[in-house]
Formats: sequence, structure tokens, C-alpha cells
Amino acid sequence: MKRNQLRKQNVLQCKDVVVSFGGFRAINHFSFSIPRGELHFLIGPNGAGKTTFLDVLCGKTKASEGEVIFQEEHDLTTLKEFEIVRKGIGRKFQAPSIFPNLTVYENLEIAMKQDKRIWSILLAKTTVEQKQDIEAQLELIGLSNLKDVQARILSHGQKQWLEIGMVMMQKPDLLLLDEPIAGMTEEEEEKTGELLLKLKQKCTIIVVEHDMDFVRKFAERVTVMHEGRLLCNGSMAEVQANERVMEVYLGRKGGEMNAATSTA
Amino acid sequence: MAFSLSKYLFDRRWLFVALLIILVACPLFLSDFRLNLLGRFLAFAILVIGLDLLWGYTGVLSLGHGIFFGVGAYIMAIYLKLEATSGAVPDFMMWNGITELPWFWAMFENPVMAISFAILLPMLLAGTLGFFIFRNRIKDVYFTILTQALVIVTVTLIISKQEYTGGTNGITGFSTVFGQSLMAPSTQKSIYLITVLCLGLIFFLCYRLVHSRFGKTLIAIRDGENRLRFSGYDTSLFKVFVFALSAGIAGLAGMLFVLQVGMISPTTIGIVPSIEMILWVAIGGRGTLIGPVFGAITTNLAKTFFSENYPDIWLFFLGSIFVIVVLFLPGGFMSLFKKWRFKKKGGIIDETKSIEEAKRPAV
Amino acid sequence: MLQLQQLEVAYDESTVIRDITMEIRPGQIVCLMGRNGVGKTTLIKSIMGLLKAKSGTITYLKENMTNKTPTVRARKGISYVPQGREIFPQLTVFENIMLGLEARSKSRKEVSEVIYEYFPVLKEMKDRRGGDLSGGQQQQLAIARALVSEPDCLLLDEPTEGIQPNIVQDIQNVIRDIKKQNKNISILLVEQSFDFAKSVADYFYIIDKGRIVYEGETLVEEEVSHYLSV
Amino acid sequence: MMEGMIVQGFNGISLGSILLLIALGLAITFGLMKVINMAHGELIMIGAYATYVIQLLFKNHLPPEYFNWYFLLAIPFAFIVAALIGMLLEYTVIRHLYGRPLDSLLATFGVGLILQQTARSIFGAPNVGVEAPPFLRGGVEVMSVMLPYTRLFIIALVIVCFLSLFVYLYRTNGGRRIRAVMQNRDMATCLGISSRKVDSLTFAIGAGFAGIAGSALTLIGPIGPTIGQNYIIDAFMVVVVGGVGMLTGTVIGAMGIGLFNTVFEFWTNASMGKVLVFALIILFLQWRPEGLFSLRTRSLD
Amino acid sequence: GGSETSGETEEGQEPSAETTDEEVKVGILHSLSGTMAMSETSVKDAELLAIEEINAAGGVLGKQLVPVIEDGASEPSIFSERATKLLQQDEVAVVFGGWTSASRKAMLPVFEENNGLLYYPIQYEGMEASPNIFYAGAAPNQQIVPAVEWLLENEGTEFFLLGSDYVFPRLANQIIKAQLEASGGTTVDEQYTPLGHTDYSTIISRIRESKPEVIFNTLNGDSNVAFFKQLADAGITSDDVTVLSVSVAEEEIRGIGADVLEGHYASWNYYQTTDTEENASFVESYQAQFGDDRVTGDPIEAAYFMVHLWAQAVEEAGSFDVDAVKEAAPGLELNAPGGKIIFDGDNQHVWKTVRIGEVQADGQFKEVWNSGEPIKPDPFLEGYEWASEISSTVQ
Ligand SMILES: Nc1ncnc2c1ncn2[C@@H]1O[C@H](COP(=O)(O)OP(=O)(O)OP(=O)(O)O)[C@@H](O)[C@H]1O
Ligand SMILES: Nc1ncnc2c1ncn2[C@@H]1O[C@H](COP(=O)(O)OP(=O)(O)OP(=O)(O)O)[C@@H](O)[C@H]1O
Ligand SMILES: [Mg+2]
Ligand SMILES: [Mg+2]
Repeated sequence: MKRNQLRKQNVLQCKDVVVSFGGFRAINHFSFSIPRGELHFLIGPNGAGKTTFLDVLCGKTKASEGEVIFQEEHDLTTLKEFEIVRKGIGRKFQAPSIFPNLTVYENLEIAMKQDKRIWSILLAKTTVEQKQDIEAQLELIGLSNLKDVQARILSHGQKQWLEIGMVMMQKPDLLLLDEPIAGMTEEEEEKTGELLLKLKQKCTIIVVEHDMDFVRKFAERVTVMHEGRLLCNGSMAEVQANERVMEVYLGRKGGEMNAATSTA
Repeated sequence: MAFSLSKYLFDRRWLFVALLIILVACPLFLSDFRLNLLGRFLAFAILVIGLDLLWGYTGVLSLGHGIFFGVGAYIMAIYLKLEATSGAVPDFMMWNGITELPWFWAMFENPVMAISFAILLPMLLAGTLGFFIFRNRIKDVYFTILTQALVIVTVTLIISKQEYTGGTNGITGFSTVFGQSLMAPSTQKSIYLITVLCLGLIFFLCYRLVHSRFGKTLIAIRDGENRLRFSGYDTSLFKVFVFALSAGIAGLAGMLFVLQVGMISPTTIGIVPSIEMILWVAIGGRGTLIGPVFGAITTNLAKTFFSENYPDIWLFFLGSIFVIVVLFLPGGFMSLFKKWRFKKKGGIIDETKSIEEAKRPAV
Repeated sequence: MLQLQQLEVAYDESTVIRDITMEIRPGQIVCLMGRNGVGKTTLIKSIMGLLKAKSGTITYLKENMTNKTPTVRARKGISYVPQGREIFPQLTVFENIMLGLEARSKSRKEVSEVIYEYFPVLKEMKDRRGGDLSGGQQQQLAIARALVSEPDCLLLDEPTEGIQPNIVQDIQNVIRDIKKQNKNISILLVEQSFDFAKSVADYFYIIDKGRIVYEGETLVEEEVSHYLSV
Repeated sequence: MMEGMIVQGFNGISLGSILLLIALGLAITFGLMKVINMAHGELIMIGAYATYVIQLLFKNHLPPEYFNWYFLLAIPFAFIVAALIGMLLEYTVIRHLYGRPLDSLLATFGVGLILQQTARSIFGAPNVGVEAPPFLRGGVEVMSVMLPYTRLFIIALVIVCFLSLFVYLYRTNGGRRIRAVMQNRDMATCLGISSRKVDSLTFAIGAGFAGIAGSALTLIGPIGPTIGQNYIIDAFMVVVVGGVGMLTGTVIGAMGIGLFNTVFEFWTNASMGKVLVFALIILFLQWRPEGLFSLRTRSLD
Repeated sequence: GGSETSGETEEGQEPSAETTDEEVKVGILHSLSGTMAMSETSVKDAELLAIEEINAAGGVLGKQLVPVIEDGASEPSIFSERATKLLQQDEVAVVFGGWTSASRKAMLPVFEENNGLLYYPIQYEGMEASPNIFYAGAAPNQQIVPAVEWLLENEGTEFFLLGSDYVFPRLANQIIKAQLEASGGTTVDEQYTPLGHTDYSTIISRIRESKPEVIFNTLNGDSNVAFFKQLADAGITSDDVTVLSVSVAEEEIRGIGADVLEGHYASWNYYQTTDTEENASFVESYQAQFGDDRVTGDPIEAAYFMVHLWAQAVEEAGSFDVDAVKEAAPGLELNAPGGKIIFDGDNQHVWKTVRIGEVQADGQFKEVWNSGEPIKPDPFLEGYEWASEISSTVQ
């Protein structure tokens, strides 16, 4: 990985992305770019197009216009989902999605970064490092005791954790998290936050979140979307000060108080 | 229904070994006729292992395996027919004014060609088909129905192109195989044993497969194919592979079937048989390899038993079996096994405990 | 209004709720808190009737509900906002809302405008399929669907998950409104955020390992945090 | 030429209408309820036999001048009989299988066998005959093309059936309830819908329409214990090609298959025509992997 | 084979032929389920009736016949399986069975392998003469050839050949075409529809276009129902064009409806209305046995008399041994309901009288022509030089 010379370059570069669903434009000429190693928050009203944007990044939805360049070289709009992942983009979905009939352990094993072409999977043997890797991950997401139960029986929050674990196992260069702390207790939010800061050493992260305390605590830069367009971006403070943002998102009575009351 | 395969199939291995031993012993106490009958069922048992790999594990339901079974069967039949006519043009061709062998008959005069193609051709067919089908994300019932359409096309073609295929009469009237009289008890015994051998090998192969990481990937495809794509897997390739594999197994089964039945006709590979194959898997218990094997054997035993003893009303019995199994044994015979193990061990694992512990602060 | 006696709930092998006894009085908003996987959803589901109680009783309006189907309970005026939306993806937003009226047997069968005032976005997207909505929109839809039936007892399982701050704000007001309009509606709320909980609820339960470990009029974070901390 | 085209067109439409008729019931039991109902063909058979019975009654117990009208009575009768049996089936078997479509395949296949054998035991193995009512004999001549009354009648019948079904499903509370239950049974019950009632009603309706189909088919086809098998596959094809769960799709699917079938058959011969149609279906699915109208929403899978 | 061991275990209820000296087992193998059941069940009934009569009359060689009934399930491979069972497991003296050529072809090797004896009751395409099969149905020259001759004389020379897409119709039509060529007829069109085909609108359009004088119909089973109903709906009656069928007997007529068939023709060796006293008693006992609403027909009659034919051969041979029976059979005569029949030693078929019948409003046939005396079976059509091409191929 020629990370060093890519150091200060943009990991991701989007220009004029448009996504429309039968006339309705979920994303409308949205441009966006993010430098390596940044922990970037993407916020905005419900239906602003955040999830759709992440869908575009990981190939779930095709953009009808605009370009999406990853690592300055790959045009994501032309790649298949699995190719995009192999290029190093990991995604956690808004609704927790895991493999219900595999055990927690197996879920991680499948997700783990490895040669995922058919032949190598056919011959795959779990190496010691890999095993340790997974065990460590289990500790981290606090599911070690549940590692042999089928993921189907996990609670909502536990599923959230498992999925976070799964994307982390992919060791992506760009990590997309859609409302990672939904349904977590505030302590767990803390924990997640620290986790993000740790990860940030290794990769670039885009987080979609509605929990303002959380954003405030960990955000470096924040981008606000509204009706598929860029509303504004900058530090949390700047964003919070912005009239429009308060109007359409944080709520009239000023960010502070009621932002605090909002949670996942 | 869900299966934590990784675990309990393991303790089931002895079950299959036991089965194999019994099967090998069968020639000692079964009459030639019964043995031959059992042999046919084993051919089906081989087929369903592949089918289960596709349906039970990967969640792809094919109602078209009759075709692949048929390809294998027909190729073998052609070989046998040519051995019987010693290379001359078979009578049904003559009636239709065909005077010398078409190439796709001639090439199977050679046993090596015949045997290898009986397995490779189905794989090739399934491979190419699968490639297009799965690449275009044809899933679930749409795939199922598509395979069914395939059966109709094939069968209709076989019947209407009777100058090459023998039409509804199929291909019959074989005499020898490798010089041995085909129907002679000794020949049949050895064919039977070969069948048992194949069953063992195929089972072992698939067993290894589903317990590798590959197997888990298949289950992941079944549970959430899209999610798996976003984990970096080219799921459609995996499906193509399994589809082709199961088709090849079906071809092998078809070949063994013809050797023991001494004929093949379109009705044997049509819509209804293709559905029945699925029923065997379901009755045995899909998502477990041993289940379908039992399913295929027992269902056919039951079918034979009832129709021999109650020729006028046996459908009642067979139909009821299907209904009852589904209602009282979701997950097939093997769920009996599972239930019994629950009683013994109290669950796949002690969920109660581990869930308790899960509440202890992590990190 | 709603009482639970020594309720015990299990998923076939594993017991999740053990011996829970609680009461919700008319006009009371009760908040249920607890760590992930302690059984909050399980509890709510068993109140709604989606899970069978292993033992114990559920009494609603003096009537034993323990073995009643969800249908019956819904028609008796209990309505439910499940965790994870559970809207009908193929039905339009409007149809989804209309379905909320099913529980209300006789009375008039149209949607009160209030709902659309609470959640204007739903009006805009009246004819879009529920499944196409964004996460938050779906969550709003789920709440709206529960409200149209004008229930006497409302079960909310993490209702604000995925909803934008200012609407979360509104939801608080909504809950207060409802309380004003219908003096003796009782609400059971599962919530992870202290502030939200505090701002609406007037009684608190905290469960852990399927048991109630704290209850009271007030919620002193220091006191309870160790039940919630990970 | 012109005439030839009219003939083809008419034949196509009339075949399409027959396909639609046999598929309507399945569009409910399979399309909506996701029950892979292999006994659908047998429900059609029941409808056919019901018609036969009514005819016998008229023949044997009523003065001949009434015979003309037996058919108008037969259709609702077939509907009711099939619906009742469907209801019974739902109560005894299907209701245990919701959310397990593939098990429903297994069970209904078994039920199919049982129904076949039952018919054989009651009415005997040979086909039985139903005389078309006199008022459906012959046909009208339209620009030197003969349009048989039976075909016209079936077309009319299927239009009526389809419209009533469509209105019920998409324009009434009952219909909405049905669709809700089929999409998320648990949640529907939580909204106070009695899923038991809805399920049994829905399946009954589906079965009933199969019955009507059977009744109509006596006009143009055989009546025997195994006729179900002649129709079941086509029915599934139609539903799937149209897009599972899309009633309008079913119509277009049926008409499409009908027209292509007749055209191909005319160009080549019946066997090749059949082959070509199914080959076309295979290609079509390549182009539209989820049928003509897809129900996919954005949720994963 | 060494079937004794499981002979008891499996078929405990019936003692095997050798064990008792007052009973002998005979096999009956027809499709009692599946699509062919609609035709074959009555044939089975007829065979049972004959067996009953024989037993009532003291059995064969003083032994009572015990029928062992098996279901071929409309599936050739099952036929071969059950044939094997009957011969090896039950060791029956003879098997009466089969309908479709497919089922016969499937059973043929089994009977030759085990040197068993199969009596086959159905008219078929010929081109076969297995030493182990006795063919009680008509060979082409006892049904098709005369029918064509008769049509050419009485109905017209322009033929539309319509058949189900399988072996019998295709071979039959080859014969017909050759015959027409030889005798100045023409084939205006030749169409095949898949088995179980039920939409004939396109075929009917073709009929309208080609305006034949005669439709020679070799459709099978259900398709006949669909075809005739839709033909009538299209307003084409027997006045416009004559349809002559070779697989439509009294029982099929009831499934189709006499109203649409009235005036059309069939070619058989027997009708329920055939006027012989054997037939009178046969019809009477058949209906007495199975109900007044039941009708007989050619296959039923053949199935009935072939059992008697076998019994006669056994008596003649004085033994149940297959080879002995084969020895004794040739030249045997019998007054069947359909008239005198003679068993032919050269090709194991029977001499039969050919009859053309016209469908009446009551669903019965009115015989309009018959061949007078029985015609010699000629499965390979060696006696017709216009057929030389077809027959030569098989030698
Ligand atoms: N398949 C679709 N068809 C029609 N509209 C769609 C479709 N997918 C998304 N939309 C619309 O696009 C808009 C953006 O949806 P998106 O999920 O990106 O919003 P979001 O920013 O993720 O909101 P939230 O914060 O609630 O998750 C929404 O208004 C949604 O209704
Ligand atoms: N279907 C199931 N089968 C077995 N165990 C289950 C099942 N569903 C949930 N559980 C277990 O029951 C416990 C409680 O689950 P529940 O969903 O009630 O937790 P919760 O309090 O709602 O957590 P969260 O705050 O994450 O939603 C969890 O430990 C989970 O593992
Ligand atoms: Mg979103
Ligand atoms: Mg929960």
C-alpha cells in the first residue's frame, strides 16, 4: 500500500453526484471530499440523502451523474460492490445486518480481511494470527461470551456491535458508519467514540449520526446535508452557529439544549 | 428453520458410517431385485447430496436437476445402446429415416468419453447457465421457475426430436456393459457396490466442503447475499460453482441410475421427478448432508412399499407422509435427531449461561 | 392500568426476563432503561403479546391479558412502536398510517390532521412506499401509525432512534400533548438517553439481567450509572 | 393476411385470458401469501368437478329447458366449493407454514397427491364429460373470422374476476389488511388485525378463483383427476414473469405468454412453439430478474 | 433369481406360484395413478373380470388364478421395475399389462431377460415382435391401413394428419403418408402437439386454412377432449370435415362429450355395439361387475379376451411353463366379443376383424364398415410394397 506518498491526498473525491429515484432526487449535485486519516461526520435531516450517499460510495446505488474517485485512482461508480470493498471501503448499515445463522465468531471470520476469491476460500485454513485477531475483536466488541451463539439471537444493540466488529475486521482504508451508536447506552457511546479515535490512526472514517453530543465530542469536521445538497461544512462550532442548520436540523431554540436531548 | 451446522453434523458422522456399513452388507441378505432397487435409491441419494449443497446450504432452489440427472443418464444410455447394437444405428432412428449415427451419438461409443462427459457436460451446462443467471442477480423463485422452464424446454425437445432421442420411449434395450451382461446379478452387484462407493466419496467431499470456510460462506449467501457482497465476496461466482458442482453430482447419479434401471425416458427426468428430488431433501432435513441421504432412501422405500401393497390408494399414504413430515418435523427427519440431542444436552450450546455472562462488562 | 406480576419470558432455551413486577398507572409515563441485551425489547414484546410469558401475569384494565393474542390487546387500546420500525415496506406511507386505525373498531376511520402536523414529512411522502423511506422517516412513520389509533396505552421501544434532533424535540412535545389530551393514557418508554427520559417520564425502572434493579420517581445518574455502564 | 393477424391476435388473447384465469388464484396464494401452492392445479380440478356435479343435477333432476342455466350456477358453486376446501386446507396445513415457503411446497405437493387420489376414488379414473351450455355453442363471425362464444365468455369472465379482485385488494380496507398481514404478520397483529381471519380468508379467495378457473376450463378442456398438472406450471410461469405479488404484472405476463405462444406455434409447430416460449421466458428473466414489475424496496435483500 | 428369501418378507400375503398346488399367480401391471390411469384402470378391470370368470369355471389346469396387481404409475421405469418384481419376486405365470409404447418398450428387455410372458392389449405402431410379448391389440394393418382405404373411398382424398408428439402418431403418419402416396391421396398438413396439450386454436386455424376433407387423428388422451371441444366451438362439424380417430373409444367419448363427436369416425376391432352373443354377455357381466354407467371398448375387450387366450394356451400346453405356452399358442382360435380371433405364430399378434364406426348421439358407435373376416396381423407391413421403405429399415 503506497500510503506514504498518498499521505495528504484526498481519500475520497466526489463531484456533482446525483441520485434520483423516479424523478425524486435523493442526492442533488452533491460534492464532497475527505483527506486521509480524518474522522468526518455527516449529518442532516431525515431524508437528506446521507444513507443514499453512503450507498453510492459502496456501490449499492448507482449515481446517475457525477464522479466518485477513491484513492485518486478508482472511479467507484464503475465498480461492483465486492470490488469496491476489496479496494478498501468498509460499510456498516443503518439497520444492523449480520448473518443470523452463523455464530458470532463465524460472522467475524467471514468478514475478516483475506483473499476472498473463490479458490482461496475453498482452501482457506484459519491461521493462528487470524484466530487471535478474531478473539481480540470479540473482546473489543464485548461479545466473547456469545461467540458461539447464532447471531440471530443477539439483541439490537449487540447486533450493532457485531456489525461494527465485522467492518473493522475488514481493515478498510475508508470506513463508513451509518448511525453506529443507535440503540446504545451513553456509556457504550463513549466506548464507541474512543474506538473511532483509535481506528482513525489506521483509516479514514465517515460517520452518519444524529446524536449531537456524540458528534460534538468526537467530530473534527462536519458536513451537513439537506435535501440532497450540501448545506454547509466545517467544525462543529461553525455548523452549530449556522442559521439554516438550526432551522432544518437542530431545531429553533438553538443547538445547545435540545441537541443535548437528542439521542440515537 | 436454521441449522448450526458446524456443530452437530460432526457428531453425526458415525451415523453415516453406520449407514455405509449396512449398505455394503446389503448384498448378503437382499434379493437381487431388492438390491437393484436399493441401488437406484442410492443413485438418488447421491443426487440429493449435491442438491442439498445448493438448496440447504446456499439457499438456491433448483427445480431443474432432473435435466442434469438426465444428461448423465442419457449419455450413459447412448453408450449402452451402442454397445448393444455394436455401433449400428438403433431401430428408432431407422424408422425416422436416419441412416448413420449423428456425431453426438458416435462420440459416446467410447466408454471413457461417455463417463467423463456424463459428469462434465452437466457441470458445463450448469456453469454457463449459472454464470448468466447469477450474474444478472436472478434469485429465489425467479431462479426456481427459470430452472423449471428449462426442464420443460429440454423434455419437450427430447420428445419432439425423437429421431435422435427415442422420444417418449426413451432409450431401452441394452444388453451388456463392458462385455458383462448388464442385468446379470453379478454385474448388478458390482454396480451396486460402485454406487455405494460413489455415495461415500461424494458425501465425504461435500462434508469437507461445508465444514471449510467455504461452507460458512455458502450459509452466509443463503442468509444475506447482498450483505456478503459488501463484505467483499463475489457471491455470484460462489453460486455458479456450487450449481455446477451439484449438476455434476446429478450427472453421476443419472449415470448410475441408468446402469441399474436399464433404460431412460423423458418422464424420468421431467417436472415431477425434479420436484420429488426436492421433496427428498426436505423430508430428510435440508442443511444437513446426512438428512437428504436418508430422505431419498426412506421416501423411495415408502413409495415402493405403499404402491406395491396398496396399488389403488398408495397416493393417500405418500401424500400424507409429505404433509405430516412438514407439519410435525419441520427440518425433516434430522430435526428428530436434533430434538433428541436437545433433550440430551439442553440446546446447541448453553445459551442461558452465555447470555448471562454477556452482561458482564466487556473490555 | 397495566400490571405485570412475576413475569418471566424466555426464548425457547434461554430465560431473558425473570420475575419482573411493575405497574403503570393511568396518565403515567414510565421509562424503562437498561444496557444492551438486558431484555427491554423482550419485555415490551411480551406485554404486546408477541412473546408468550413463561410464567407470571399481565393485567390490563383489571383484565388478565396473559394469554390474549396481540390482536386482542391492540383492540383493547394498547399500541406499539417496535424497535427497528417494522413498517410495511410495500405499502405506501398513507396505507401504513391507515392501518393504524385498524385497532379502533367502531369510531370514524380517517386520519386526524394532527398526525401530519407532528410529522409533516409524512404528508409530503404520502404515496411513497414505506420501504423507500429513510431510516428516520420510517421511524416517524412507525410513531405516527401508533398514534392514529388514539391508544390508551402506548409502548415505545427506543422511539427516537435515527430521528433528527429537532424532531426528537418535537416528539417530546408530542408525548406531552398526548398526555394533556388524554388524561389517563399511560406510556411505557424504552430509552437510552437520560435527558430525553428525564424530560418526559415521571417514573423510572432500570432492568439488568432480566430483573428490576432500580425504580423511582427520579433518576439520579450517579446512582444508576453502574447499571447502565459497560 | 389481415385476417390471419386478427386470428392470431384473438387466439393469443384468448389463450392469455385462460392463462390469467388459472393464474389469478395463484397470484393470491403464491404472489401475496408466498405459499408455493403445488395443490393449485388440484383446486382447479375441484372447480371442474364441481361444475360436472351441477351439470349432472340439472341433467337428472330438472326439466331440460333449465339446462341452459346450469353453467351460471356452476361458476359460483365452483368458487364456493373450492374456497371451502381451500379454507380447510389453510386451517389444517398451510397456517403452520407461513414464513416457510419451501415447506409449503412440500406439504401442498402432498395435498395435491391426496386430492388427485380422492377425485379418482369419487369420480373414477377416466375423464368425465361436461356439455357446454347451449347458449355458448357456436360463435360470431367478425370480418370472416370466427370467434367462438366460449372463448369470448372466458375473456369476459376473466375481466370480471380480475377487476373485482383488483378493486378488493387495492381499494378496500379488507384488501389493505390482507397486504399488511402478508408483509409482516406480527406487526399486523400488533395493529389489531386478526391475522388468522385474514389468512384463512385470503387463501379461501385464492382457492375460490382456482375453482372458477376449473369451472371455465370445462368448456374447452378435459375433466379428470390429473388435469391440475396440465395447468400448474403455466400458472407459476405467469405469476413469476409478471412479478410476484403484482396483480397487474400477472395480467401482462399472461397476455404476453399467450400471444407469443400462439405466434410461435403458428410460425413453427406446437412443440417448438412451447420450447420457444419457455426459452423466451428464460431470456426475459435475464433482462428483468424480478419479473415485469419488481417489488424491491431499498432494504438489504 | 434367488428371490425366495425376501419373497416371504416382502410379499408375505401371497404364496408364490410353486408353493401351492391349487393356486397360480398372474401379474396385472397398469398405470393406476398418473396421467395414464384414466385409460388403464378400465383395462385392469376387464382383466380382473376375465380372471374371475376363469376361476368361476374351475380355473386353469384346475388352479385358481390369483391376480397380483401393480401400479406402473404412468412411468416407464416403474413399469420395468414392477415387471421385474412380478417375475422375480412373485414368480407370476404371466403378466397382463402396459398401454403406452413407452411402457411396453421398458418392459420388453425385462421379459426377454427373465423369459417371462407379457400380454399387451393395445393397438400400437407395430415394428416389433418380441418372442416374450403376445400382442392382443391391432397392428397398423388391422386398424390404420384399412381406415385410410375406407376414408379414401368414402370421405375424400385430402388428409390433415394430427397427432400427439410421440412415437405412435409419428410412425402411424409415416405409414399413412406412404399409403396415400401409393393410392392417390394427398397430405395437406401434418401437425403434432405435445402430450397433454390443451389449446388447439392455432391448429384449428391451420385446419381452416388447409381445408382438408379428412382429419386423421392420432391424438392421445386429454388432448382429444380439448381438440374436439374446441373444434366444435369453432363451428366445425362432421359435415364440414370428417375426423377419424384411432385412440378414441367409448370411454374417451364420455370424457369428450358425444355432442361434439357426433358424426365423426373411429377405427377399431370392437365396439360395445358389436353384434355377437359373446359381446352381449361380456357387456352384461362387465356392467354388472363395475356399474351400468360403465362402457366397454376395444382396449377393454382386448384385455378381456387376451386373458382367456392365455388360459386357453395353458390348457393346450398342459403347463404354466412359458416355453410350453409359447409352443401351444400358435393357431389357437377364440370367439372374442369382437368376433373370431386367431393367434398368429409368426409374430405373436392376433388376427382381428377391422371395424369402422360412427359416433352416435348416445356416445355409442354405429358400425359403418367391417373387414368381414379376421385380417392377418402384419406388424412390419411386409405385405404392402408401398410400405417397403418403412419395413425394410427394421430388418
Ligand atoms: N428507492 C427509493 N425510492 C424512492 N425514494 C427513495 C428511495 N430511496 C431513498 N429515497 C428517498 O431519498 C431520500 C434520502 O434517503 P436517505 O436514506 O439517504 O436519507 P438519510 O439522510 O439517510 O435519512 P436518515 O437520517 O433518516 O437515515 C429520502 O427522502 C427517501 O425517501
Ligand atoms: N430470538 C431470540 N432467541 C434467543 N435469545 C434472544 C432472542 N432475541 C433476543 N435474545 C436475547 O435476549 C436478550 C435480550 O434481548 P432484547 O432485545 O430484549 O435486549 P434489549 O434490552 O432490547 O437490548 P437493546 O437495548 O440492544 O435493544 C439478549 O441477550 C438477546 O441475546
Ligand atoms: Mg439513513
Ligand atoms: Mg431493544
